[in-house]
Amino acid sequence: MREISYRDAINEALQEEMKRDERVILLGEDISHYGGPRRVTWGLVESFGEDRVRDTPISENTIIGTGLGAAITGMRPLVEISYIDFALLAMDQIGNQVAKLSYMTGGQTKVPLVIRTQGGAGGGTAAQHSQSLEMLFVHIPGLKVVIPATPYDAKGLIKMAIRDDSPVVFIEHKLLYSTKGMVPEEEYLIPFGKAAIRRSGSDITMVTYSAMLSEVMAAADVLHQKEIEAEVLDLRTLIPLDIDGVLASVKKTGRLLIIHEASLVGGMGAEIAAQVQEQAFDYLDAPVIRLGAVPIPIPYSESLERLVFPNKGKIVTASRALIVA
Amino acid sequence: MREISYRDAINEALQEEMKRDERVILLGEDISHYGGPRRVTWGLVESFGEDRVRDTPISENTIIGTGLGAAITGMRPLVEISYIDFALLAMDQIGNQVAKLSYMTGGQTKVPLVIRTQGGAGGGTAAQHSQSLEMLFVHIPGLKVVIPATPYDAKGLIKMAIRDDSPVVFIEHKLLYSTKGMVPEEEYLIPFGKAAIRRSGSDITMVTYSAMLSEVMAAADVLHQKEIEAEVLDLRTLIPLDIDGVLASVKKTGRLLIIHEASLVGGMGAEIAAQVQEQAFDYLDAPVIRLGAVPIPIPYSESLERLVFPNKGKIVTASRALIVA
Amino acid sequence: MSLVDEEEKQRSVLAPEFYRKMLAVRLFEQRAIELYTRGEIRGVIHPYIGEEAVAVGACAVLNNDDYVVSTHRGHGHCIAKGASLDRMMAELLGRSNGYCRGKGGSMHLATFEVGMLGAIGIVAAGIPIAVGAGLSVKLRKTRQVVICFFGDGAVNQGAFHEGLNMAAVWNLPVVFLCENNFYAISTHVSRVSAVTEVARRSCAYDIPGKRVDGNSVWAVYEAVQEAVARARHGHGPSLIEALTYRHEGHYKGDPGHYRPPEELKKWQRKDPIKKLRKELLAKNWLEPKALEELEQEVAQDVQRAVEFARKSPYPAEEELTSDIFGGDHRK
Amino acid sequence: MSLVDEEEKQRSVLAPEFYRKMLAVRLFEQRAIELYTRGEIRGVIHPYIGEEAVAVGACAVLNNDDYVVSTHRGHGHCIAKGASLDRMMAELLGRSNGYCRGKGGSMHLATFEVGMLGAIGIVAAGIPIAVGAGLSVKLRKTRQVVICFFGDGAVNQGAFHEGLNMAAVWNLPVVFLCENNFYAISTHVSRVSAVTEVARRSCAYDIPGKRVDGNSVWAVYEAVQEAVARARHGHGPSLIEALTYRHEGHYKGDPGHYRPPEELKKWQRKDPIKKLRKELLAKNWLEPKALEELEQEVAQDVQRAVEFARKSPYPAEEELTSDIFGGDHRK
Ligand SMILES: Cc1ncc(C[n+]2csc(CCOP(=O)(O)OP(=O)(O)O)c2C)c(N)n1
Ligand SMILES: Cc1ncc(C[n+]2csc(CCOP(=O)(O)OP(=O)(O)O)c2C)c(N)n1
Ligand SMILES: [Mg+2]
Ligand SMILES: [Mg+2]
Repeated sequence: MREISYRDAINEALQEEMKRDERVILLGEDISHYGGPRRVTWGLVESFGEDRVRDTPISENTIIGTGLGAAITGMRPLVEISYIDFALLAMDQIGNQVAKLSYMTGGQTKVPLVIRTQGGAGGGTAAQHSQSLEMLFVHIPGLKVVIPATPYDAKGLIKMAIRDDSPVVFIEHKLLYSTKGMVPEEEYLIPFGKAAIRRSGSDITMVTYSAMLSEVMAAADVLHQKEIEAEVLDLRTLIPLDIDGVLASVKKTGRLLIIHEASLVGGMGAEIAAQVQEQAFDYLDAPVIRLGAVPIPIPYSESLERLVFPNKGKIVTASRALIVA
Repeated sequence: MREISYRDAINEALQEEMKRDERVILLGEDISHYGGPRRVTWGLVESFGEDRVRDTPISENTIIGTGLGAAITGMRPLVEISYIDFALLAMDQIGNQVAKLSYMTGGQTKVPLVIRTQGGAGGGTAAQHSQSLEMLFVHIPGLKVVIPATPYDAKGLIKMAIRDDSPVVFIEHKLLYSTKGMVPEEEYLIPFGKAAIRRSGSDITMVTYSAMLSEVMAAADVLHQKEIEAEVLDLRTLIPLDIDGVLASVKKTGRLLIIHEASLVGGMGAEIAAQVQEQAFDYLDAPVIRLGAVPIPIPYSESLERLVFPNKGKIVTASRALIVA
Repeated sequence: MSLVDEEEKQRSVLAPEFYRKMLAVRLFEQRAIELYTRGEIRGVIHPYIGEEAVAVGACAVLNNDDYVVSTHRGHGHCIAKGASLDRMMAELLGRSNGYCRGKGGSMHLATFEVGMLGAIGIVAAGIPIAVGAGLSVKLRKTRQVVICFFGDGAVNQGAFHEGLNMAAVWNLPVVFLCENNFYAISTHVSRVSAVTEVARRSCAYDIPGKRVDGNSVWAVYEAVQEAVARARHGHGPSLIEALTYRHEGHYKGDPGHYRPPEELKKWQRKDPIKKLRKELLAKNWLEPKALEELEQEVAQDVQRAVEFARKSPYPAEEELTSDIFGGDHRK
Repeated sequence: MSLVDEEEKQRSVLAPEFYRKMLAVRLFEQRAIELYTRGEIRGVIHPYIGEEAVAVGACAVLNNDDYVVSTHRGHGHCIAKGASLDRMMAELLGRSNGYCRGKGGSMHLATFEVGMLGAIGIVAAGIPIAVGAGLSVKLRKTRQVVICFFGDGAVNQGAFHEGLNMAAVWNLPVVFLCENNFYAISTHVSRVSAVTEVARRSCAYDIPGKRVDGNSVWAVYEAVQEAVARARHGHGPSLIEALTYRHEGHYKGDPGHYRPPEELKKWQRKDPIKKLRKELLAKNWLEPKALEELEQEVAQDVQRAVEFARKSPYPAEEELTSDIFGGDHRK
C-alpha cells in the first residue's frame, strides 16, 4: 500500500490494463503528450505510442461513435470526454447507439467500451462546465454507471470497467483528482454493484457517492459528537445499484438521507427513495430525505455557487431533523 | 365544442398563434408542404408561407440552435424534432444552451422557444424511435416540460407554451394523434402546473400522463367493478409539477400508484414517490408504487414490446395489491 | 485481348451473380411490402426498390470479413453483403431466429456474420461507427475495408463532417458511399444542401470525391473497386456519390406526392434491374432459359424465406431482458 | 485623391480608435490575469492576448445593433463590440452588477446591450445560435448582420458544418470568423484537420472563403467589411479565417509547453498592438504625446473597472433562483 492521488490511481490502472491487453486503446482530446486536461493520461503516450493514445479532433459525438465502431470490431476502447457537460454533444452516440447496439442486434455483438468523463462543480467553472449529469446515463437503459469517490475505488473500478463487456460510463469528479488515499501495489478489481460502507452506525443511514462523500463524512463526524451515529454508504456504481446494501442499512437504522451533487429533481435520490419506501416501508421511522442541488444552472459567483449544493452544514441539519421526526 | 383529433387540435392552435403573433415561426424537417411526419403542421405553409413554416436540413442540433438564436433576437420560434429520440442529437443546444442562456446571462435575455417533439412506443418502431425521454428535460434545470394526453389539453397547452417566455419542451405521443376529444371553438389557454383530475375516487390515487392515461382509465373502470374507486390525475406538465394536487389526493386516498411509459429507473415516478413519501408520510397507508417501462431498449417484436410497458392488467394487479397492503 | 474485351469478359462472369443479388433485393422487398400491408410486419419499412445497383455493385467488391454500415433503408445492403434471406425475413416478422432475435426489426437489421454492422435508424449516425471500424482495422492491421452507406439527407448532419474529417486525418480504410436519391423524406436535396453535388463536399477533407450513375451496377462497382483498393492499400478514405432514385415512397405508406410524376417515370425507365436484364440477354451473357431459371430460383429463395420466417417462433418472455449489457445468450 | 491616399486617410482616422480598443483588450486582460492569480477571479479565463486585431478589426465594421456571438475566449469580442469595462470586470469578479449579475463569469460573458449575445463555453455551439440570429434578421428585415467568432478547433465540430450549410442554403447575413491560432488547447491544427486552411472549407458550402493576416487590424477590417457588406445586401454568408496566435497558454495556468519557443517568439514579434503603435507614430497619425495620453486613458479605464468591480456587491441569496425560466428580475 502507498498513498497516491485519485489521478495517479486511474493513470496506474490505465498503464496496467494497456500493458495487459493490447486491444485497449485511448481516444480523446489532448490526451497524448498533454496528458489530458486533468493530466490523467500523463505519460501513457510514452509507453504505448500515439496510435493507442490518440488525440482526436473536437468532435465529441464522433469520438464516442469511433469508440463504438472499434469496440464492435475487436478493440476495447476507452474514450475520454473531458467534461461531462460535453457528453451532451455525444448523446446520440451514447444513448441511441452505444447503449442499444448489443440489445438491438439480439446479442450479435458486445460493446466493450468505457467512456471516461469528469463532472461536478465547486471551482467556479459555471453553467457549462460544472454539471453532474449521471442521471442521463442511469435513465437510458443499456449503460453501466460508475462513479468512484476514492483513489482505491477509482483504480479498482476503472480496471473492472475496461474488462467488462458492456458499455460503462465512468464519471470522475474535478475536485477529487488531487485527493489522496491508500492503494495497494498488487492488482485488484472492484466488482460493480457493491456499495462501500464508509462508516458504520445505527441511527441514520446516509447514502452518497463521488465528491459528496467527504461532506457526508464530515457531517457524520459532527453528528458523532452529538451522539448520533450515521452509517455512510458510498454507492460507487449507480448501475448496477446496490439496493440490497441500502436496504440492509435502512432496516437497521430506520432513517435514510440521500445526498448528491446532481440536481435534486429526478436525481438518484429520487430513485433510491422510491425503492426504499417501497421495499422497506415498515422499517422507516421517518420519510426518506434527499439533499441535492437546487435545480438551476450552476452560477459562476462563489457567493451563489456555494448555495447550490448540499454541504456539511445542510447534511447535519437535515439529519438532526430526521432524527427528531 | 366539437370533437377533433389531438393532431388537429395542435394544428388549430398553431394556426391561431401564428395569426395572432407574426414573431411565431416554425422550423423542422418536412414540416411545410409535407405537413410534418405526423401531419401536425399540415396546411400551415399555405397560410403563412415557407418563410414562417420552414423546412430544415437534417441537422437537429442546429435546428434547435437556430431556434434559440432567433428566440433571443426577437422571434418566438417553435421548432419540431420529429422523434424525441432525435433530441439526443440536439442535447447540447437543448441542455447546455437553451436551458441555461437566460440564467447564465443574468436575465439579459429570455428564451421564448418551444420545442415540439413526439415520443412513446407501441407501434413496433423499435429502439431508436420509441423512447420516452421526458426525464432528460425534467432533470436538466431551465426547461418547462409539457406532455398532454388529450386534444383539449394539447391545444390549450401549446398555446400557453408559445406565449411563455421560457423554453418549453412540448412532448406529444405517437399513439395519440388520431385520438379525438371535445375542444371548444373559443380561444382558451391552460396554465402550466395544474394536474387534471380525470376521475374522482377515494381508495387509491393514480398519477399518470400522456398516452398511459387511457390504460389507467381503463384500469380504473375495471377496479370500479370491483368496488375500488381510483382517483386519476393527469399531470399534463412535469415542470412545473403539480405536487400540491398529488398530495391533496393522496391525503384523501392514502395510496398512490404512479404510471408512466418512460423507463422505471430514474423516471418521473421516482421523483413523485420521493416527494410524496416525504411530504405525506403519515398519510400513506402503503408504500407508493411505480409502474414504468422495463429498463431495456425497446424491442421490435410485438411479443416482446408489449411486455415492456404498464398496461391495464398490470395497473389493476398493482392497485389491488396496494389496496390489500 | 484488348482492355475493353477484358472488361467485357469480366462483366460477363460477374453479371449473373449481380443480377441474382439485385433481383433478390427487389423480390425480398416486394414480399416485405406485401407482408407489411397484411400486418405481418410492423413498425416502419423503407423500401430500397430502384436503388439495388448501389448495394450490389458496392458489396461485390468486398470480402466477407470486410465491414458495411447501413441505414434505415438497409435491406439491400444486408442481402448484397451475403446475409441469409431466411433470417432476415424472420427478423422482419419479429421472430426469435431472426438475425436480431426479433429485437431489431427492419430499421436495425444487423448481420454480423457477414460483416454488416447494423442498419442504424438515426440519420448519419452510422458514419462515426464506420470510422471506428476503420480505426480498428488500421490498428489490427488486417487490411479489411469498411463501406459506410448513407443518404443525401445525411450529409447535412454534423456526424458526416466529423466522420469524414476524422477518417481523412487518420487515413482510415473507409469508403463513404452516399446514395443520393434526391430526397430526404419529402425534401429535395436542393432545398437543404448548399452544395447539391455531394461528391464535391470531399473538397473539405482533401479526399477523392466521385459522382457515379447509381443505377448502373458497373459504374458503382468500378468506382467502389477503385476506392476500396485505395483504402486497402493504406491510402485512406474516399467519398462516392451514387445517383439513384427510390421507386416507392419514403416508407411503405408514404404516397410520395412531393415528387413530380414524370420524374418518377423517368427513373422507372432507368430501373437498374431491367437494365441489367436487358444487357444480360443482349450480350448473351445468359441464355434466356438460364435467366428464367435464375429468376425462379430467386423467387423460390424469397418464398422459402417467408415460410421460414412464418414458422419461426416468437421470442419468449425470458428473452426480453437478455442481450443487454454485453450478455450473450448464445454462450 | 488616389485610391491609395483615400485609404490612408481613412486609416488615419480609424487608427487611434482601433489602437485604443486593442489596447483596452490587452490591458483589461493583463489585469484580469493578475486578479485571477490573486484569487479574485475564479474558474477559468482564456486570454486573448495577441489576437486583439481580430476582434477590433471585425467589430469596427458593425453597428451597435449588429450581433456578435463569441467563444470561451470572449473578452476581446465584448470590448470590441463596445461593452463597458466596468460591468465586464464586475462580472469576472462575480459581482451582482456584472453583466450577468455574477452568474456567467468569463466563460459566459454576454453583453446584450451592445449586441454581444454571449461567450459560449461549448466549442462551436455559438455557430447555430448565430445562424438563428441571422434567420431572425432576415425575417424581421432589419438589415442587421451577425459575426460569429470561433477557433480553429471548432471547425471539426458538427455544428460548424450544420451551421454553415444552413446559413448558406438560407442565404443568411452571417459572417463566420475563424480565429485560427493554430492550436486547440495543445493540439496543433495539422494533427486534427484534414484541411488545415480553414478558409478552404467554404468550398463545401459554396460561400466565399478568405484567409487574412489576423495580426493586421487592417486586413481583418477590410475582409470583414467586404463580408458584412455582402451580408447586409442580402448576398449571404462568408467564411473568413484570421491567422493569429495567442501569447498566453490556453487558459491562465497552462504553461503552453506544447508550442516551440521560437514559434511563440516569432509571433510576439508580430504583436498586433506593437505593430499598430509603430504605424501610428511612423505615419504620424498620432503625436507621441497624444498617443501617451491615449494609453494613459486606457490604463485608467481599466483601473476604474477594477475599482468599480471591487466595490460592487456580491449577488444576494435571493438572486440564486431568479433569471431562470425567462423571468426577468429587472422588470
Ligand atoms: C437524426 C434523424 N433525423 C431524422 C430522422 C427521420 N428520417 C428518417 S429517414 C429520413 C430521411 C433520410 O434521407 P436520406 O439520408 O436522403 O436517405 P433516404 O431515405 O433517401 O434513403 C429522415 C429525415 C432520423 N431517422 N434521424
Ligand atoms: C464541445 C467542447 N469540447 C471541448 C471543450 C474544451 N475546450 C475548451 S477550449 C478548447 C479548444 C478550442 O480551440 P479553438 O477552437 O482553436 O479555440 P482557441 O482556444 O484556440 O481560441 C477545448 C477543447 C469545450 N469547451 N467544448
Ligand atoms: Mg435521400
Ligand atoms: Mg485555436
